[in-house]
Amino acid sequence: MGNLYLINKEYGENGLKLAEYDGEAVVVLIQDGVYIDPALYPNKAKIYAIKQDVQKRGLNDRLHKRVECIDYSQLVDLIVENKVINFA
Amino acid sequence: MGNLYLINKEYGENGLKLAEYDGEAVVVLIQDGVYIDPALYPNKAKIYAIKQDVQKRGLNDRLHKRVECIDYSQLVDLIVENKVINFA
Amino acid sequence: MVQRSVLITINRPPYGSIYYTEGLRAAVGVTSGIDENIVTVVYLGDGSYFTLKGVDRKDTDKYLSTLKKQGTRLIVQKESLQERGIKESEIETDFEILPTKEILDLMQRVDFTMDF
Amino acid sequence: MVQRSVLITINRPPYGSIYYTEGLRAAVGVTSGIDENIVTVVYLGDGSYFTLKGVDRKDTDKYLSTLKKQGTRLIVQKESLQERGIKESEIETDFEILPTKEILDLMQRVDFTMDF
Amino acid sequence: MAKLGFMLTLGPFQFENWETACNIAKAALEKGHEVKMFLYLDGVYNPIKLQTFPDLPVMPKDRVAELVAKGAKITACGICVNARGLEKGKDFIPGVVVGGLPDFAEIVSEVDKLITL
Amino acid sequence: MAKLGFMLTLGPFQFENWETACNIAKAALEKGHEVKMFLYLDGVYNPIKLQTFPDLPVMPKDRVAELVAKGAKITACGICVNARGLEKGKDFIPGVVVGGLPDFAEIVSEVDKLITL
Repeated sequence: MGNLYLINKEYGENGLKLAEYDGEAVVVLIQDGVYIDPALYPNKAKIYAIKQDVQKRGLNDRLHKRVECIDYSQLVDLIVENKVINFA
Repeated sequence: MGNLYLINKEYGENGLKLAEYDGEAVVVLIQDGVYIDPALYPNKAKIYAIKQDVQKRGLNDRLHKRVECIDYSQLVDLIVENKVINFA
Repeated sequence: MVQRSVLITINRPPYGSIYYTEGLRAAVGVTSGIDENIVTVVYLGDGSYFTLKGVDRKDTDKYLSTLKKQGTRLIVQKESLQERGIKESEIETDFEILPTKEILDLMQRVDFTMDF
Repeated sequence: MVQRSVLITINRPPYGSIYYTEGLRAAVGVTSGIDENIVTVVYLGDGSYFTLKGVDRKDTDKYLSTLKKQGTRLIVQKESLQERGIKESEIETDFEILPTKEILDLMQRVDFTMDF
Repeated sequence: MAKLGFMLTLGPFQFENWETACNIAKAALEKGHEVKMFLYLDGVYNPIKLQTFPDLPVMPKDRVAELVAKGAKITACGICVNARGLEKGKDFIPGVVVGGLPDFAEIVSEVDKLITL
Repeated sequence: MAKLGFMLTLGPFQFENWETACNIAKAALEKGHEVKMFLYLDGVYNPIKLQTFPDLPVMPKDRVAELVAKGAKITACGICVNARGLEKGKDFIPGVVVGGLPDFAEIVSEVDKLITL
């Protein structure tokens, strides 16, 4: 079981700074979290974003290569498989 | 009549960037705006902060020398004397 | 009662808060009085993300088309785009791109400002 | 039902939003069940401003004293203080100062996290 | 004496804007200025008359009532009121009127200063 | 199957958290997981049953009702309800119960995962 960081923009950076030290970090960008500067992504973490949140903001083509889009059903699977670290 | 920038933290920076070009800018920091990094203060502007907002946050001793504390009665006078540029 | 000019800034991005659309509803509302106040809408900071071509505008289209019919200027701050690495070609053509200095000039000329 | 350990982070500064105090009320509440869950409170980012000596704690004192009686650890992130130019001598003695790495260690050991 | 217009878009408790708006408006009224306030979006939650909290002697609705007593004209956006299920404001404190954005447009054309919070 | 606990601290419309919470909870219920949700602070505004807005066929309270229909247990913080003048939740949609933080403490000791929004 790794740690799943649920990241929105307002203070998501606080979570990403913890995730930087976390060898098992999985990050999910939600809401305005999808606007976060990729320079802040933790180096080793797997980064996901909620597809619906990316699409309605028109960011499909602007998304960083490291980010994989998932739907809510996939997010639920990640929640069940990991410990949720809340920053949203 | 100058411009009175009412600045809170969330996106007050947007207002301060305009004030940097504004020779007649007067800035009033309100609410969490009193936490704003002094490096962002416009160079030529007069900077005020709401005394009550500074005091309850325990920032009296940490306030930058350029900032003068005022109460709501003084803020009303500034509002009446200037055009209000809202960023709060 | 007199006709007033109002500059409305939109500072928050879509869709984390409702301001991206309710700011436009307010803009339409301000122009609806008997005196037909004049409005200019300016996107600053993270608000500039609203001007990207791909943004879903289902709930804002009606406000935008009313504003355009009235000749309302919709402006996005050049520096905000630059800071976010957004190219001018990525911006919907409805929006004028203006530098901070010219936005300040507009602000000097209006009666009031509002922020969303 | 079992006893659970919860790490609560407070990320927003006093007093722009109510989270600085309602986060503590929730912390007290979480420990109030029949199973007496265990809570740790960690101040991160702008939340760290709450730990300054001069902050008016009229509306949080009762929660803080309940938490202290229960042996709840109140922690502020060292790096958050440094980034804000806050010296350790400016921090109220109720709060432990810990680096990010040790906060992550605590996070690894708890069952749940909550953010305010 | 000046006429001050306010638009308040946040509700009671959660964020500090309601307090700042009440503090500025109160100071303005006490100096003899006129105050017209428009409650928009979550701002319409502020004047609900049944607010009660054991530890707080003064509730947000009491601060709004104080402004009304000092002569402020306060209007709430009807679309916002109904969207939030507040039944045309039937549970608002006396003196707060439910209207619409045209009322705000009128405030804009009447006042000398406009403050949005 | 897992038990998911939620705490929602923001109201309908103004901020996006209510939507994210409903979307995650709905997906979880459809996968057969259990959902227990605690409405705290402005979160208690979400289930007000009289919400109406001409252009929106589905209101926030309808999304909450959908979760109730799929088996979610939803509790609102009573102190928050009364502070906001919602009269012990008398205008809530059916299925939303008014309780207190001890109920949340119980959720914490029952669930497998905790999501705060």
